[in-house]
Amino acid sequence: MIETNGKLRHNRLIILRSDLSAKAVRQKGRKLIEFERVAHSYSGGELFNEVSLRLAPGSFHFLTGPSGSGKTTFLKLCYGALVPSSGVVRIFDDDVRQMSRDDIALARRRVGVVHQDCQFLDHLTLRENLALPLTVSGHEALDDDANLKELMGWVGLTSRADALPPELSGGERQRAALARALIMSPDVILADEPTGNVDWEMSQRLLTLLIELNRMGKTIMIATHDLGLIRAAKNHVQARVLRISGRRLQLAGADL
Amino acid sequence: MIETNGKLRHNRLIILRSDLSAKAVRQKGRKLIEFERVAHSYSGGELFNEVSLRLAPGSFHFLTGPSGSGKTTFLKLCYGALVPSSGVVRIFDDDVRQMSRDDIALARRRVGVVHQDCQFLDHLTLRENLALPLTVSGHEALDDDANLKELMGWVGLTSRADALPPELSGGERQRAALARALIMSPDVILADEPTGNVDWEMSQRLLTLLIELNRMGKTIMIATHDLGLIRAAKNHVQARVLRISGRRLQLAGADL
Amino acid sequence: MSVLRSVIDFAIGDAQAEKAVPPTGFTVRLTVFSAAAMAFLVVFALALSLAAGRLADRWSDELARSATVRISAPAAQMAAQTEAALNVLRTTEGVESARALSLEEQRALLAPWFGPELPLDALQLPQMIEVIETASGFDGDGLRLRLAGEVPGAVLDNHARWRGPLVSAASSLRLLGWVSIVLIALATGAMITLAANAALAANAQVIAVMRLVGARDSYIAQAFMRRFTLRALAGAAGGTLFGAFALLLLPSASEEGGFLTGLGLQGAHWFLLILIPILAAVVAFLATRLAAHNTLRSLT
Amino acid sequence: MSVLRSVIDFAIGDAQAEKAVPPTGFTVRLTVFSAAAMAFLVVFALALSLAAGRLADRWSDELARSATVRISAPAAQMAAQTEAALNVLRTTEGVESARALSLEEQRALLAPWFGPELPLDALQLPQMIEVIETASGFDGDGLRLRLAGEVPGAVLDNHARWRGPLVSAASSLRLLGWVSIVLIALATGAMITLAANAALAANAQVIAVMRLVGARDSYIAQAFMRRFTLRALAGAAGGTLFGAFALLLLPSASEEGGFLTGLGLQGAHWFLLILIPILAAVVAFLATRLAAHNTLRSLT
Ligand SMILES: Nc1ncnc2c1ncn2[C@@H]1O[C@H](COP(=O)(O)OP(=O)(O)OP(=O)(O)O)[C@@H](O)[C@H]1O
Ligand SMILES: Nc1ncnc2c1ncn2[C@@H]1O[C@H](COP(=O)(O)OP(=O)(O)OP(=O)(O)O)[C@@H](O)[C@H]1O
Ligand SMILES: [Mg+2]
Ligand SMILES: [Mg+2]
Repeated sequence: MIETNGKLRHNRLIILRSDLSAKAVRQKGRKLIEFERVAHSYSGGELFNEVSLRLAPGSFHFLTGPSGSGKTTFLKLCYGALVPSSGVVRIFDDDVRQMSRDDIALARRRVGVVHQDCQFLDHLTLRENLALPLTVSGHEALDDDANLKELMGWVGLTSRADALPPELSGGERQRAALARALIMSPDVILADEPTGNVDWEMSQRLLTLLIELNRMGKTIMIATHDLGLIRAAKNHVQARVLRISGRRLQLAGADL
Repeated sequence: MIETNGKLRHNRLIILRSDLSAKAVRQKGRKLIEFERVAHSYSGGELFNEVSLRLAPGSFHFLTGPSGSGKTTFLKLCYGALVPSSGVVRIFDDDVRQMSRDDIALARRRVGVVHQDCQFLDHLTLRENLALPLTVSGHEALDDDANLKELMGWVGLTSRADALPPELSGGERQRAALARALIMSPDVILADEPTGNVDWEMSQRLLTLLIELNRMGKTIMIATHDLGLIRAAKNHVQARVLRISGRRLQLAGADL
Repeated sequence: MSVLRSVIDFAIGDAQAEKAVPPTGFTVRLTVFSAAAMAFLVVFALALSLAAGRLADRWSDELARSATVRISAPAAQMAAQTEAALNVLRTTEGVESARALSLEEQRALLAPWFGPELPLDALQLPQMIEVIETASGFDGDGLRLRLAGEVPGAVLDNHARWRGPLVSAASSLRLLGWVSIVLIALATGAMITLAANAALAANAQVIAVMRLVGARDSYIAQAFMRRFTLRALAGAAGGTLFGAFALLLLPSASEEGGFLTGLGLQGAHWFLLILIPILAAVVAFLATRLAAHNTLRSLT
Repeated sequence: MSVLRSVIDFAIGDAQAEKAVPPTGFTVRLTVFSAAAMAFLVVFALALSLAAGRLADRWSDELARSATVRISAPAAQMAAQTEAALNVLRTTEGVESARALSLEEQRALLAPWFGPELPLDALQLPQMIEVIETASGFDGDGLRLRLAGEVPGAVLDNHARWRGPLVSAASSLRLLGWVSIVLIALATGAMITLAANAALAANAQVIAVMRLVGARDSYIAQAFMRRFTLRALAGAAGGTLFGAFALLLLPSASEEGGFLTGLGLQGAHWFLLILIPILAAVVAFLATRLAAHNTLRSLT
C-alpha cells in the first residue's frame, strides 16, 4: 500500500528544510510546548484545571476524552488561539500571554494545525490552498513544488489538485487539511480528529505518514475518539495516550 | 444508559405528529424515494451510473464506500439538492426535474437531513436552531417544546441549549444536526456521517435513537465509513448495507 | 385596499422569519447610512431646485419681459408716430402688449434723476412706450428694422434684456437640481442593491441552512426584504428630517425678501419631503427583491 | 521620498497577498460604485460652488456697492452744496469713494430716456454724485439724516441696493456647494468604511484561515487595503471623468457671457478635479485600515 520510494523521496525533502527549523529549536532550548498548572473555562464552566505537561521534541501523543470534554480547547491553547484562564502556556519558550500577535503568527509557521472543521479559502484551488502557508511566509512557490506534489500523492488528492474546496468531499477536505499542516515541515503537528471522515484504509495511510514524520523528529499530538486508530499506532510507535476526564488530564493505562 | 420512560414519552409525541404525515404518505402511494437508472457526474467525471433503488417505508439502509466515492452526492440526490445527470429520481412520487423550488422546500419538511458539515445559524441559540424547521414551516413553537427538550436530552445537549453554534464542540454540532433533522418527525431520515466526531458510547446512543425511530416506521439511510457502527446496528435491526464501489451501487455481503 | 393590506402585512412582518437574518450586519448599517446621507442631499437638491424655479418664474414674469420704445419727434408728428409705433408693435410676434406711458408715469420715471419738480412742460420730452414680451420674447433686431422703416423717430431699448441670462441661469440651476435628484436616487438604488447583494452573499450559510430545513424562497426573501426596506425607510426618514432641520436654520424663504436668499421650502413644498423616505423604501424593496431572488435561484 | 516609495510599493502590491481576498465581492463593486457616484456629485457641487463664487465676486464688486446722491439747488448754491455733500460722504463710514458726475456722464445716463439730443443747457439739471460703498456698506438711514441736516437739496438714492440680496444669494449658493462637498466626502468615507467592514465580515473565514497558517496582521490587512484603495481610486476617477464630461456638455463658462449660465469650470479649476480621486483613495485607505485592524484584533 505504501510505496517505499515515494516515502523516501518525501522524507528527504522534508529533512532538507527541517534542518533550519531544527537549528532554531536548538537555539531556543529544547522545549516546544509547555503547560504549567493550566486551567481553562468558558463562560459555561471549567473544562479542566491543574494541567501541567511538556511536549518533548519527537514525542507522539494521543488526546482522547468524551465529546465536549475539551480536546479542541486543549489544542487551541497549544497554538495560541486561546489564552488559558489561569496558569502558563509556553510556546517555544515564550509565555503566550506575553506574545504579540505577530509573535503568534510566526510561531504558527512552526506548528502545523489540522482543525476539526477544515476551513479553506474557497476561491483558491486545492493546490493553492495547500501552498498557502508557504505563500504567507514568503517562500518561493517553485522550489516547494515537488514537495507539494508528493504530499498530495500521499493523501490521495493528486487528481483533485485543481478543484475548489467546496467541490471536495468531507474526507478529501480532512486529508487536504492534514497536507496543509505538513507543507511547512513544522516542528510540531497538532491534529484535531484528522480521520473522522475517512475510511479505515485511508486513516491507516494517514497514520503511517504521521508516524514517519515522528520518526524524523517531529512532535505530534492527535486528538481523536477513534480508539482503533490509537491501538493501530501503538504497534508502530511509542505513543502516550492522554485522556481528559473529570476535568483532569490523565495518562491512559495499558487498557487501550 | 437509555431511560425507558423518556423513550416512551418521546415516541408518543413523535407518533402524534407522524400520524398526519403517514396519512399523506398513504395518499401519495407507498413510494418514498426512488432512483431509476440514475447516473451522476460532476465536471471531474462520472461517480456512479445505472443506480436503481427504491426506499421502502420503514427500511433501514447503510451507505458505505471509500472517501470520495459519492456517498454525499447520493444523499444530495435523495433530497433534491442535486439533479441527476441522467435517469430519474422521484421524491414522494414526484420527478425531481419537474418539481418547483417550492415543491422541493415542502418535500424537505418530510425529509430530515444531517449534513456532513453541520451548518447552523450562528446568531441563534442551539435551542432556536433546533426549532428552526418548525419555525420555517409555521408551527407554533410552544406545543413542540416538550418534544424539543426530550430530543436535546437524548443527544446530550440539554446543558448547551442556550449556547451559540460557534461555541459548540465538533461532536456537539454533529449531535445538534441530528436533533434538528428529527425535530419535524420526518418520514425519511438521511444522515451523512452522523457519528464521525463523537465517541463510541455516544455513537451507540445515537444509533439506538435511530433504530427506535425506524421501529416506529421511519425510513432511514445513514452514510458512514464506520464499519463498527454498521456491525452494532445489525444486531438490532434488519439493515441493508449499500456500497458504492467501481461506479456501481452494490448490496454488501454478509462480510460486515 | 389589498395593496395597502399587503403593505401593512409586510411592515408588521413575520418576527420569526426576520430573526433568521443575523441582526447586526455592516451591510444593514450601510443601507441605513447611505439612505440617510442620500436623503439629506436630496432635501438640499430639492430646495435648490424649487428655489431656483421660483426665482426663474419671478424674474421672467416681472422683469425680463419688458422693453421700451422711445419716440423723439417734433410735437406735431408725435401723436401720429406714437400710433404708428403701437401698430407695428401690435403686429410683432413675441409682443404681448404695448402701451404709451402717460405724462405722470414719465415724470415718476424721471424723478430719481431730476427730482419731482422737473418742469416737464418746458421740455420737449420724448414719448415712451412700454412693451411687454411674451414668454418666448421678440426678435430685437427685426423689430428695430421695422420701426426704422415705419417710425423714423422710434428707438427700441430692450435694456431689461440683461436679465435674460439671469433667468436662464436660474432655469439651469433648477435643471441641475433635478438632475442631481435623479442621480442621487439612482445612486441610492444602486447602493442599496449592492448592499443587499453583499448581505445575501455574506449570509450564504444562513440561506443554505434555511433551504435545508425546508424554508420556501419567498419566506427567506421576505426576511431580507423586510430588513432592508425598513432600514432604508428609517435611514431616509432620519436623513430627511435632518435635512429639513438644516433648511430651517438657513435664512427663511419669503416672497418679498430677496431672490435666492431663502433656500428654504415654502408651504406645500414641505410635504414633498414626505415622499423622500417613501421612495427610498420602495427603491430598497425592489432592489432587495431582485437581489434575493437572484441569490436564491443559484442555491438548491 | 520614502513616503512616495511606500505609496509606489503599496500600489504595486504583493500579488500573492491580494489573491487571498476573493476576487468578486459585492462590497468591492459597492465601493467602486459609491466612489464613482460620489465623485460625480462632487464635480457638480464643485462647479456650482466655483460658479456661485465667481458670480458673488462679480456682482458685489461691480454692482451692488454703488449708490447715488442727487442735489437739486438753485444754480448759485449748486457748487457749494455739492462740495458739502462730498464732505459728508467722505466722512461717512462705509463709503469708499464719492465723485460728482460730469455733464457728459449725466447726459449719457439720461440718453435712454430723452435720446442723445437732450438740450441740457436749457434745463436746470440736478447734480449727481456717484457713491461707491465698501464691502460692509453704509447705513442708508443715518446718511440720509446727516445729508438732510447739512445739504438741504441732497437726496440719497441707494437704488443699487436691490442687488444686495442677489449677492448674498450667490454667496449662500457657494456655501451650499462647499457644504455639499464636505457632506459628500463624509458620506463617501462612511460608506467605504462600512463597505470595508462588510467585506471583512463576509471574509471572516478567509481571515481565520490566513491567521491559522501563520499570516501576520499586516499581511492580511494589506491585501484588503490595497483592494479597496485601488477600487475607490478607480471608481472616483471614473466618476470624476464622467462628471467633467457632463460639465463640458453644459453651456460653457465665459467671463462676459451671463452670470450663472456657465456652470463649467474655468482654467486652473479643472485641475482641482484631479484631487477628487486622490482624496477618495486616501479616504478608502484610512477607512479600510481602520476596519481591517478592528476586525483582526477580534480574531486569535
Ligand atoms: N467559545 C466557546 N464558548 C463557550 N463554550 C465553548 C466554546 N468553545 C467550546 N465550548 C464548550 O466547551 C466544551 C469543550 O469544547 P471542545 O471543543 O474543546 O470539546 P472537544 O473535546 O473537542 O469535543 P468534540 O470531541 O466533540 O470535538 C464544549 O462543551 C463546548 O460546548
Ligand atoms: N460540486 C462538485 N463539483 C465537482 N466535484 C465534486 C463536487 N462535489 C463533490 N465532488 C467530487 O465528487 C466526488 C464524490 O464526492 P462526495 O462528497 O459524494 O464523496 P463522499 O463519498 O461523500 O466522500 P467522503 O466520505 O469523503 O465524504 C469527490 O471526489 C468530490 O471531490
Ligand atoms: Mg473537538
Ligand atoms: Mg461525504
